[in-house]
Amino acid sequence: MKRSKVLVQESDFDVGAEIQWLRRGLPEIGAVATFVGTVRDINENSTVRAMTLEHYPGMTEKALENILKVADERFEVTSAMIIHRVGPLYPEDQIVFAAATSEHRQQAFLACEFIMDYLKTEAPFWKKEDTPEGARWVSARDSDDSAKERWEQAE
Amino acid sequence: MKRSKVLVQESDFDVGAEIQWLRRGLPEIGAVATFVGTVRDINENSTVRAMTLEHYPGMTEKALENILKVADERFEVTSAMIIHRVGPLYPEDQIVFAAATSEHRQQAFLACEFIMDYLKTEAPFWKKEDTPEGARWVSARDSDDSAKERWEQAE
Amino acid sequence: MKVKVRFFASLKEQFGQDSLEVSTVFEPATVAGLRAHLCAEHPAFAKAIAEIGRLRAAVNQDMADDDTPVADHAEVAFFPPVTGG
Amino acid sequence: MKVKVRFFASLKEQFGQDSLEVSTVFEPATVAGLRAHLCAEHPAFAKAIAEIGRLRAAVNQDMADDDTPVADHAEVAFFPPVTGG
Repeated sequence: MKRSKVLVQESDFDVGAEIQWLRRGLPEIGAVATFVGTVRDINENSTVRAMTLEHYPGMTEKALENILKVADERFEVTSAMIIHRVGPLYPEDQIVFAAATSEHRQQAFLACEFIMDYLKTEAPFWKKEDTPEGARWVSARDSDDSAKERWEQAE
Repeated sequence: MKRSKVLVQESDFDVGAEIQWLRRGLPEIGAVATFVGTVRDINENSTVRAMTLEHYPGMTEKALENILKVADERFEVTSAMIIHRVGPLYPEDQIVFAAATSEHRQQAFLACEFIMDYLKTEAPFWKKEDTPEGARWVSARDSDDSAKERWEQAE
Repeated sequence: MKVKVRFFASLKEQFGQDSLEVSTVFEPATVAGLRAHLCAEHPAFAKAIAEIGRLRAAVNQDMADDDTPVADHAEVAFFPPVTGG
Repeated sequence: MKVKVRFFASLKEQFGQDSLEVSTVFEPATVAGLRAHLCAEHPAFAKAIAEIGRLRAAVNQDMADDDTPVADHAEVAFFPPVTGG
Protein backbone atom coordinates (compact mmCIF):
# COMPACT_ATOMS: atom_id res chain seq x y z
CA MET A 1 0.00 0.00 0.00
CA LYS A 2 1.50 3.30 -1.07
CA ARG A 3 -0.82 5.65 0.77
CA SER A 4 -3.44 5.41 3.49
CA LYS A 5 -5.19 7.50 6.10
CA VAL A 6 -7.76 7.29 8.83
CA LEU A 7 -9.82 10.27 9.98
CA VAL A 8 -12.28 10.40 12.88
CA GLN A 9 -13.96 13.77 12.88
CA GLU A 10 -17.13 15.72 13.59
CA SER A 11 -17.01 17.61 10.31
CA ASP A 12 -18.34 16.44 6.95
CA PHE A 13 -16.08 15.22 4.14
CA ASP A 14 -15.82 15.75 0.36
CA VAL A 15 -15.83 12.43 -1.49
CA GLY A 16 -14.48 13.94 -4.71
CA ALA A 17 -11.52 15.52 -2.94
CA GLU A 18 -10.75 12.29 -1.07
CA ILE A 19 -10.76 10.25 -4.27
CA GLN A 20 -8.28 12.76 -5.72
CA TRP A 21 -6.09 12.29 -2.66
CA LEU A 22 -6.14 8.51 -3.12
CA ARG A 23 -5.21 8.72 -6.81
CA ARG A 24 -2.79 11.65 -7.04
CA GLY A 25 0.54 10.68 -8.62
CA LEU A 26 -0.32 6.96 -8.75
CA PRO A 27 -0.88 6.19 -12.46
CA GLU A 28 -0.75 2.44 -11.79
CA ILE A 29 -4.26 2.73 -10.31
CA GLY A 30 -6.98 1.48 -12.63
CA ALA A 31 -9.84 1.03 -10.16
CA VAL A 32 -11.32 3.05 -7.30
CA ALA A 33 -14.04 1.43 -5.19
CA THR A 34 -15.74 3.63 -2.62
CA PHE A 35 -18.54 3.42 -0.12
CA VAL A 36 -20.47 6.18 1.62
CA GLY A 37 -22.78 5.37 4.51
CA THR A 38 -25.52 7.93 5.19
CA VAL A 39 -28.10 8.59 7.90
CA ARG A 40 -31.51 7.14 6.96
CA ASP A 41 -34.65 8.90 8.12
CA ILE A 42 -36.22 5.60 9.17
CA ASN A 43 -34.73 2.70 11.11
CA GLU A 44 -36.62 -0.30 12.45
CA ASN A 45 -39.94 1.38 11.59
CA SER A 46 -39.26 4.54 13.57
CA THR A 47 -38.62 8.00 12.26
CA VAL A 48 -35.08 9.08 13.03
CA ARG A 49 -34.84 12.80 13.73
CA ALA A 50 -31.15 12.81 14.60
CA MET A 51 -28.45 10.53 15.92
CA THR A 52 -25.32 10.82 18.00
CA LEU A 53 -22.24 8.79 17.25
CA GLU A 54 -20.16 7.93 20.30
CA HIS A 55 -16.74 6.36 20.00
CA TYR A 56 -13.69 5.31 22.03
CA PRO A 57 -11.02 7.91 21.24
CA GLY A 58 -7.64 6.31 20.74
CA MET A 59 -8.98 2.82 20.20
CA THR A 60 -11.07 4.01 17.25
CA GLU A 61 -8.07 5.22 15.25
CA LYS A 62 -6.07 2.12 16.19
CA ALA A 63 -8.90 -0.21 15.11
CA LEU A 64 -9.42 1.57 11.78
CA GLU A 65 -5.70 1.63 11.00
CA ASN A 66 -5.52 -2.07 11.73
CA ILE A 67 -8.44 -2.76 9.36
CA LEU A 68 -6.54 -0.96 6.56
CA LYS A 69 -3.40 -2.94 7.40
CA VAL A 70 -5.20 -6.27 7.18
CA ALA A 71 -6.95 -5.21 3.95
CA ASP A 72 -3.52 -4.41 2.51
CA GLU A 73 -2.18 -7.83 3.54
CA ARG A 74 -5.12 -9.68 2.02
CA PHE A 75 -5.71 -7.71 -1.19
CA GLU A 76 -3.69 -5.84 -3.82
CA VAL A 77 -4.30 -2.35 -2.49
CA THR A 78 -2.53 0.71 -3.93
CA SER A 79 -4.14 3.22 -1.55
CA ALA A 80 -6.97 3.14 0.95
CA MET A 81 -8.70 5.28 3.54
CA ILE A 82 -11.48 5.50 6.08
CA ILE A 83 -13.27 8.61 7.36
CA HIS A 84 -15.80 8.17 10.14
CA ARG A 85 -17.78 11.00 11.64
CA VAL A 86 -18.70 11.27 15.32
CA GLY A 87 -21.05 13.54 17.28
CA PRO A 88 -24.51 14.70 16.22
CA LEU A 89 -25.75 13.72 12.75
CA TYR A 90 -29.04 14.19 10.89
CA PRO A 91 -30.93 12.32 8.13
CA GLU A 92 -29.08 12.38 4.78
CA ASP A 93 -25.78 13.29 6.49
CA GLN A 94 -22.72 11.33 5.47
CA ILE A 95 -21.45 9.04 8.27
CA VAL A 96 -18.61 7.01 6.85
CA PHE A 97 -16.37 6.89 3.79
CA ALA A 98 -14.35 3.80 2.91
CA ALA A 99 -12.28 3.55 -0.25
CA ALA A 100 -9.65 1.33 -1.84
CA THR A 101 -7.76 1.62 -5.10
CA SER A 102 -6.03 -1.11 -7.04
CA GLU A 103 -4.82 -1.95 -10.55
CA HIS A 104 -7.99 -3.93 -11.27
CA ARG A 105 -11.56 -3.72 -10.10
CA GLN A 106 -12.00 -7.04 -8.31
CA GLN A 107 -9.28 -6.26 -5.76
CA ALA A 108 -10.57 -2.72 -5.21
CA PHE A 109 -14.14 -3.95 -4.60
CA LEU A 110 -13.00 -6.76 -2.29
CA ALA A 111 -10.82 -4.44 -0.22
CA CYS A 112 -13.57 -1.82 0.09
CA GLU A 113 -16.18 -4.39 1.19
CA PHE A 114 -13.73 -6.01 3.58
CA ILE A 115 -13.04 -2.63 5.20
CA MET A 116 -16.76 -1.95 5.68
CA ASP A 117 -17.55 -5.43 7.00
CA TYR A 118 -14.75 -5.25 9.58
CA LEU A 119 -15.54 -1.67 10.51
CA LYS A 120 -19.14 -2.68 11.27
CA THR A 121 -18.07 -5.28 13.86
CA GLU A 122 -14.58 -4.22 15.03
CA ALA A 123 -14.50 -0.42 15.27
CA PRO A 124 -15.74 1.10 18.56
CA PHE A 125 -18.62 3.30 17.40
CA TRP A 126 -22.12 3.33 18.84
CA LYS A 127 -25.18 5.05 17.41
CA LYS A 128 -27.90 6.57 19.56
CA GLU A 129 -31.02 7.58 17.67
CA ASP A 130 -33.47 10.33 18.53
CA THR A 131 -36.97 9.12 17.59
CA PRO A 132 -40.52 10.33 18.43
CA GLU A 133 -40.64 7.44 20.94
CA GLY A 134 -37.51 8.73 22.64
CA ALA A 135 -33.77 8.17 22.42
CA ARG A 136 -32.53 4.63 21.84
CA TRP A 137 -29.23 2.90 21.25
CA VAL A 138 -29.07 1.10 17.92
CA SER A 139 -28.79 -2.69 18.25
CA ALA A 140 -26.01 -4.54 16.48
CA ARG A 141 -27.25 -6.41 13.42
CA ASP A 142 -26.69 -10.15 13.06
CA SER A 143 -26.24 -9.58 9.33
CA ASP A 144 -23.10 -7.57 10.12
CA ASP A 145 -21.62 -10.53 11.97
CA SER A 146 -22.37 -12.86 9.09
CA ALA A 147 -20.93 -10.33 6.61
CA LYS A 148 -17.69 -10.40 8.56
CA GLU A 149 -17.67 -14.19 8.85
CA ARG A 150 -17.56 -14.72 5.09
CA TRP A 151 -14.02 -13.28 5.11
CA GLU A 152 -12.97 -15.66 7.85
CA GLN A 153 -14.23 -18.67 5.90
CA ALA A 154 -12.30 -17.44 2.89
CA GLU A 155 -9.00 -17.59 4.75
CA MET B 1 -35.50 2.25 -8.63
CA LYS B 2 -36.46 5.88 -8.09
CA ARG B 3 -33.81 7.53 -10.24
CA SER B 4 -31.29 6.46 -12.85
CA LYS B 5 -29.26 7.83 -15.73
CA VAL B 6 -26.78 6.79 -18.37
CA LEU B 7 -24.29 9.20 -19.93
CA VAL B 8 -21.87 8.49 -22.77
CA GLN B 9 -19.67 11.51 -23.26
CA GLU B 10 -16.22 12.80 -24.22
CA SER B 11 -16.01 15.16 -21.24
CA ASP B 12 -14.84 14.31 -17.73
CA PHE B 13 -17.23 13.89 -14.79
CA ASP B 14 -17.37 15.01 -11.14
CA VAL B 15 -17.87 12.05 -8.81
CA GLY B 16 -18.92 14.22 -5.87
CA ALA B 17 -21.62 15.98 -7.90
CA GLU B 18 -22.91 12.68 -9.29
CA ILE B 19 -23.20 11.16 -5.81
CA GLN B 20 -25.21 14.22 -4.78
CA TRP B 21 -27.50 13.67 -7.76
CA LEU B 22 -28.04 10.03 -6.74
CA ARG B 23 -28.91 10.94 -3.14
CA ARG B 24 -30.81 14.23 -3.38
CA GLY B 25 -34.22 14.06 -1.71
CA LEU B 26 -33.98 10.31 -1.02
CA PRO B 27 -33.49 10.01 2.77
CA GLU B 28 -34.24 6.27 2.67
CA ILE B 29 -30.75 5.77 1.20
CA GLY B 30 -28.24 4.46 3.72
CA ALA B 31 -25.53 3.19 1.38
CA VAL B 32 -23.78 4.49 -1.74
CA ALA B 33 -21.39 2.15 -3.55
CA THR B 34 -19.40 3.65 -6.39
CA PHE B 35 -16.68 2.61 -8.79
CA VAL B 36 -14.35 4.74 -10.90
CA GLY B 37 -12.24 3.15 -13.62
CA THR B 38 -9.13 5.10 -14.63
CA VAL B 39 -6.50 4.92 -17.39
CA ARG B 40 -3.37 3.09 -16.18
CA ASP B 41 0.02 4.13 -17.55
CA ILE B 42 1.04 0.50 -18.08
CA ASN B 43 -0.92 -2.39 -19.57
CA GLU B 44 0.43 -5.84 -20.42
CA ASN B 45 3.98 -4.59 -19.78
CA SER B 46 3.80 -1.69 -22.22
CA THR B 47 3.74 2.00 -21.46
CA VAL B 48 0.41 3.50 -22.43
CA ARG B 49 0.77 7.08 -23.66
CA ALA B 50 -2.87 7.54 -24.57
CA MET B 51 -5.92 5.56 -25.58
CA THR B 52 -8.97 6.04 -27.73
CA LEU B 53 -12.35 4.66 -26.73
CA GLU B 54 -14.55 3.69 -29.65
CA HIS B 55 -18.20 2.77 -29.15
CA TYR B 56 -21.40 1.93 -31.03
CA PRO B 57 -23.60 5.01 -30.69
CA GLY B 58 -27.19 4.09 -30.00
CA MET B 59 -26.44 0.53 -28.92
CA THR B 60 -24.15 1.81 -26.15
CA GLU B 61 -26.88 3.77 -24.41
CA LYS B 62 -29.37 0.93 -24.90
CA ALA B 63 -26.96 -1.63 -23.45
CA LEU B 64 -26.11 0.51 -20.41
CA GLU B 65 -29.77 1.30 -19.71
CA ASN B 66 -30.55 -2.40 -19.88
CA ILE B 67 -27.76 -3.18 -17.38
CA LEU B 68 -29.31 -0.71 -14.91
CA LYS B 69 -32.74 -2.24 -15.49
CA VAL B 70 -31.49 -5.76 -14.75
CA ALA B 71 -29.57 -4.53 -11.69
CA ASP B 72 -32.80 -2.97 -10.43
CA GLU B 73 -34.69 -6.24 -10.95
CA ARG B 74 -32.06 -8.30 -9.13
CA PHE B 75 -31.14 -6.00 -6.24
CA GLU B 76 -32.80 -3.46 -3.96
CA VAL B 77 -31.63 -0.35 -5.77
CA THR B 78 -32.86 3.12 -4.83
CA SER B 79 -30.90 4.97 -7.53
CA ALA B 80 -28.14 4.06 -9.96
CA MET B 81 -26.13 5.47 -12.82
CA ILE B 82 -23.38 4.87 -15.34
CA ILE B 83 -21.14 7.42 -17.05
CA HIS B 84 -18.73 6.16 -19.69
CA ARG B 85 -16.34 8.38 -21.57
CA VAL B 86 -15.42 7.95 -25.25
CA GLY B 87 -12.76 9.50 -27.47
CA PRO B 88 -9.13 10.22 -26.56
CA LEU B 89 -8.04 9.58 -22.96
CA TYR B 90 -4.71 9.78 -21.14
CA PRO B 91 -3.12 8.07 -18.12
CA GLU B 92 -4.89 8.94 -14.86
CA ASP B 93 -8.02 10.09 -16.71
CA GLN B 94 -11.34 8.83 -15.45
CA ILE B 95 -12.98 6.38 -17.89
CA VAL B 96 -16.10 5.07 -16.22
CA PHE B 97 -18.30 5.78 -13.20
CA ALA B 98 -20.78 3.21 -11.90
CA ALA B 99 -22.83 3.78 -8.76
CA ALA B 100 -25.76 2.28 -6.90
CA THR B 101 -27.54 3.35 -3.74
CA SER B 102 -29.68 1.25 -1.43
CA GLU B 103 -30.95 1.15 2.14
CA HIS B 104 -28.14 -1.18 3.19
CA ARG B 105 -24.60 -1.72 2.03
CA GLN B 106 -24.71 -5.31 0.77
CA GLN B 107 -27.32 -4.50 -1.90
CA ALA B 108 -25.48 -1.33 -2.95
CA PHE B 109 -22.17 -3.19 -3.33
CA LEU B 110 -23.78 -6.10 -5.20
CA ALA B 111 -25.58 -3.78 -7.62
CA CYS B 112 -22.43 -1.73 -8.29
CA GLU B 113 -20.29 -4.81 -8.95
CA PHE B 114 -23.01 -6.35 -11.12
CA ILE B 115 -23.15 -3.18 -13.23
CA MET B 116 -19.37 -3.20 -13.75
CA ASP B 117 -19.17 -6.92 -14.54
CA TYR B 118 -21.93 -6.67 -17.15
CA LEU B 119 -20.58 -3.44 -18.60
CA LYS B 120 -17.20 -5.13 -19.14
CA THR B 121 -18.70 -7.88 -21.33
CA GLU B 122 -21.99 -6.45 -22.69
CA ALA B 123 -21.46 -2.77 -23.49
CA PRO B 124 -20.02 -2.00 -26.95
CA PHE B 125 -16.81 -0.14 -26.10
CA TRP B 126 -13.36 -0.88 -27.47
CA LYS B 127 -10.04 0.52 -26.29
CA LYS B 128 -7.14 1.24 -28.59
CA GLU B 129 -3.88 2.01 -26.83
CA ASP B 130 -1.03 4.16 -28.06
CA THR B 131 2.24 2.56 -26.90
CA PRO B 132 5.92 3.05 -27.88
CA GLU B 133 5.55 -0.17 -29.92
CA GLY B 134 2.64 1.34 -31.83
CA ALA B 135 -1.14 1.44 -31.57
CA ARG B 136 -2.93 -1.74 -30.50
CA TRP B 137 -6.46 -2.82 -29.70
CA VAL B 138 -6.85 -4.05 -26.14
CA SER B 139 -7.77 -7.73 -25.89
CA ALA B 140 -10.78 -8.84 -23.89
CA ARG B 141 -9.82 -10.40 -20.56
CA ASP B 142 -10.98 -13.91 -19.68
CA SER B 143 -11.30 -12.71 -16.07
CA ASP B 144 -14.08 -10.37 -17.23
CA ASP B 145 -16.04 -13.29 -18.64
CA SER B 146 -15.66 -15.25 -15.43
CA ALA B 147 -16.63 -12.19 -13.36
CA LYS B 148 -19.87 -12.02 -15.34
CA GLU B 149 -20.51 -15.75 -15.07
CA ARG B 150 -20.67 -15.68 -11.29
CA TRP B 151 -23.92 -13.71 -11.55
CA GLU B 152 -25.39 -16.27 -13.94
CA GLN B 153 -24.64 -19.12 -11.55
CA ALA B 154 -26.32 -17.14 -8.78
CA GLU B 155 -29.62 -17.01 -10.68
CA MET C 1 -34.15 -8.68 -48.13
CA LYS C 2 -32.19 -5.59 -47.13
CA VAL C 3 -29.82 -5.59 -44.16
CA LYS C 4 -27.46 -2.90 -42.95
CA VAL C 5 -24.19 -4.36 -41.64
CA ARG C 6 -21.78 -2.40 -39.44
CA PHE C 7 -18.24 -3.13 -38.29
CA PHE C 8 -16.38 -1.79 -35.27
CA ALA C 9 -12.90 -1.52 -33.74
CA SER C 10 -10.19 -3.89 -35.05
CA LEU C 11 -12.65 -5.60 -37.41
CA LYS C 12 -13.49 -2.28 -39.04
CA GLU C 13 -9.77 -1.50 -39.44
CA GLN C 14 -8.77 -4.89 -40.81
CA PHE C 15 -11.74 -5.21 -43.13
CA GLY C 16 -11.22 -1.62 -44.21
CA GLN C 17 -14.83 -0.44 -44.12
CA ASP C 18 -17.30 0.51 -41.42
CA SER C 19 -20.56 -0.61 -43.04
CA LEU C 20 -22.18 -2.15 -46.10
CA GLU C 21 -25.64 -3.15 -47.29
CA VAL C 22 -26.72 -6.67 -48.09
CA SER C 23 -29.70 -6.81 -50.43
CA THR C 24 -29.69 -10.46 -51.46
CA VAL C 25 -31.27 -13.38 -49.63
CA PHE C 26 -29.01 -15.46 -47.36
CA GLU C 27 -29.79 -18.78 -45.71
CA PRO C 28 -30.42 -19.34 -42.88
CA ALA C 29 -31.67 -15.82 -42.07
CA THR C 30 -29.60 -15.65 -38.89
CA VAL C 31 -26.38 -14.05 -37.67
CA ALA C 32 -24.46 -17.18 -38.68
CA GLY C 33 -26.09 -17.19 -42.11
CA LEU C 34 -25.26 -13.54 -42.68
CA ARG C 35 -21.67 -14.04 -41.53
CA ALA C 36 -21.21 -16.98 -43.93
CA HIS C 37 -22.71 -14.91 -46.73
CA LEU C 38 -20.31 -12.02 -46.01
CA CYS C 39 -17.33 -14.41 -45.91
CA ALA C 40 -18.31 -15.81 -49.31
CA GLU C 41 -18.83 -12.39 -50.87
CA HIS C 42 -15.90 -10.57 -49.22
CA PRO C 43 -12.64 -12.52 -48.83
CA ALA C 44 -11.23 -9.54 -46.87
CA PHE C 45 -13.99 -10.00 -44.27
CA ALA C 46 -13.25 -13.75 -43.99
CA LYS C 47 -9.57 -12.94 -43.50
CA ALA C 48 -10.26 -10.22 -40.92
CA ILE C 49 -12.50 -12.39 -38.73
CA ALA C 50 -10.01 -15.25 -38.94
CA GLU C 51 -7.30 -12.93 -37.61
CA ILE C 52 -9.47 -11.51 -34.84
CA GLY C 53 -10.53 -14.93 -33.54
CA ARG C 54 -13.52 -14.40 -31.27
CA LEU C 55 -16.21 -12.36 -32.95
CA ARG C 56 -19.39 -10.95 -31.48
CA ALA C 57 -22.53 -9.61 -33.12
CA ALA C 58 -25.53 -7.41 -32.39
CA VAL C 59 -28.90 -7.38 -34.13
CA ASN C 60 -30.85 -4.13 -33.93
CA GLN C 61 -28.41 -2.97 -31.24
CA ASP C 62 -28.90 -5.94 -28.92
CA MET C 63 -26.16 -8.49 -28.31
CA ALA C 64 -26.87 -11.54 -30.47
CA ASP C 65 -25.56 -15.05 -31.03
CA ASP C 66 -25.26 -17.29 -34.09
CA ASP C 67 -28.90 -18.31 -34.01
CA THR C 68 -30.40 -14.84 -33.62
CA PRO C 69 -32.80 -14.21 -36.54
CA VAL C 70 -32.02 -11.41 -38.98
CA ALA C 71 -35.19 -9.91 -40.44
CA ASP C 72 -35.62 -7.58 -43.38
CA HIS C 73 -34.35 -4.05 -42.60
CA ALA C 74 -32.36 -5.25 -39.61
CA GLU C 75 -29.16 -3.52 -38.50
CA VAL C 76 -26.50 -6.13 -37.78
CA ALA C 77 -23.10 -5.32 -36.31
CA PHE C 78 -19.97 -7.47 -36.09
CA PHE C 79 -17.12 -6.62 -33.72
CA PRO C 80 -14.43 -8.13 -31.49
CA PRO C 81 -15.17 -8.81 -27.79
CA VAL C 82 -15.80 -5.53 -25.98
CA THR C 83 -13.16 -3.90 -23.77
CA GLY C 84 -14.79 -0.93 -22.07
CA GLY C 85 -14.94 -0.02 -18.41
CA MET D 1 -2.56 -4.54 40.63
CA LYS D 2 -4.00 -1.38 39.15
CA VAL D 3 -6.39 -1.42 36.21
CA LYS D 4 -8.31 1.40 34.59
CA VAL D 5 -11.78 0.33 33.49
CA ARG D 6 -13.88 2.30 31.00
CA PHE D 7 -17.51 1.97 29.92
CA PHE D 8 -19.17 3.13 26.72
CA ALA D 9 -22.57 3.71 25.14
CA SER D 10 -25.61 2.04 26.74
CA LEU D 11 -23.45 0.33 29.37
CA LYS D 12 -22.05 3.68 30.50
CA GLU D 13 -25.57 5.10 30.73
CA GLN D 14 -27.10 2.17 32.57
CA PHE D 15 -24.18 1.73 34.95
CA GLY D 16 -24.09 5.46 35.48
CA GLN D 17 -20.35 6.03 35.25
CA ASP D 18 -17.80 6.14 32.46
CA SER D 19 -14.74 4.77 34.26
CA LEU D 20 -13.34 3.45 37.53
CA GLU D 21 -10.08 2.11 38.88
CA VAL D 22 -9.57 -1.39 40.21
CA SER D 23 -6.60 -1.66 42.57
CA THR D 24 -7.20 -5.07 44.11
CA VAL D 25 -6.14 -8.44 42.77
CA PHE D 26 -8.75 -10.43 40.82
CA GLU D 27 -8.53 -14.04 39.70
CA PRO D 28 -8.05 -15.10 37.00
CA ALA D 29 -6.25 -12.00 35.68
CA THR D 30 -8.31 -11.96 32.51
CA VAL D 31 -11.23 -10.07 31.03
CA ALA D 32 -13.62 -12.68 32.48
CA GLY D 33 -11.96 -12.43 35.90
CA LEU D 34 -12.20 -8.65 35.89
CA ARG D 35 -15.83 -8.73 34.79
CA ALA D 36 -16.73 -11.16 37.60
CA HIS D 37 -14.87 -8.96 40.06
CA LEU D 38 -16.79 -5.87 38.90
CA CYS D 39 -20.11 -7.73 39.13
CA ALA D 40 -19.32 -8.74 42.72
CA GLU D 41 -18.24 -5.25 43.75
CA HIS D 42 -20.85 -3.25 41.82
CA PRO D 43 -24.38 -4.69 41.68
CA ALA D 44 -25.33 -1.86 39.29
CA PHE D 45 -22.70 -3.15 36.83
CA ALA D 46 -24.05 -6.70 37.10
CA LYS D 47 -27.55 -5.41 36.48
CA ALA D 48 -26.47 -3.25 33.52
CA ILE D 49 -24.66 -6.05 31.71
CA ALA D 50 -27.58 -8.42 32.30
CA GLU D 51 -29.87 -5.91 30.63
CA ILE D 52 -27.56 -5.30 27.69
CA GLY D 53 -27.09 -8.99 26.93
CA ARG D 54 -24.09 -9.32 24.62
CA LEU D 55 -21.08 -7.50 26.01
CA ARG D 56 -17.74 -6.86 24.36
CA ALA D 57 -14.39 -5.82 25.82
CA ALA D 58 -11.09 -4.26 24.80
CA VAL D 59 -7.72 -4.51 26.56
CA ASN D 60 -5.30 -1.69 25.88
CA GLN D 61 -7.58 -0.57 23.03
CA ASP D 62 -7.58 -3.89 21.19
CA MET D 63 -10.71 -6.03 20.93
CA ALA D 64 -10.46 -8.79 23.55
CA ASP D 65 -12.32 -11.92 24.60
CA ASP D 66 -12.93 -13.60 27.95
CA ASP D 67 -9.48 -15.21 28.07
CA THR D 68 -7.46 -12.12 27.18
CA PRO D 69 -4.93 -11.45 30.00
CA VAL D 70 -5.24 -8.23 31.97
CA ALA D 71 -1.85 -7.05 33.21
CA ASP D 72 -1.01 -4.40 35.78
CA HIS D 73 -1.71 -0.87 34.47
CA ALA D 74 -3.91 -2.18 31.67
CA GLU D 75 -6.80 -0.15 30.30
CA VAL D 76 -9.85 -2.36 29.97
CA ALA D 77 -13.10 -1.25 28.35
CA PHE D 78 -16.54 -2.86 28.40
CA PHE D 79 -19.25 -1.94 25.91
CA PRO D 80 -22.17 -3.31 23.89
CA PRO D 81 -21.62 -4.65 20.35
CA VAL D 82 -20.50 -1.83 18.08
CA THR D 83 -22.89 -0.15 15.62
CA GLY D 84 -20.80 2.23 13.52
CA GLY D 85 -20.53 2.57 9.76
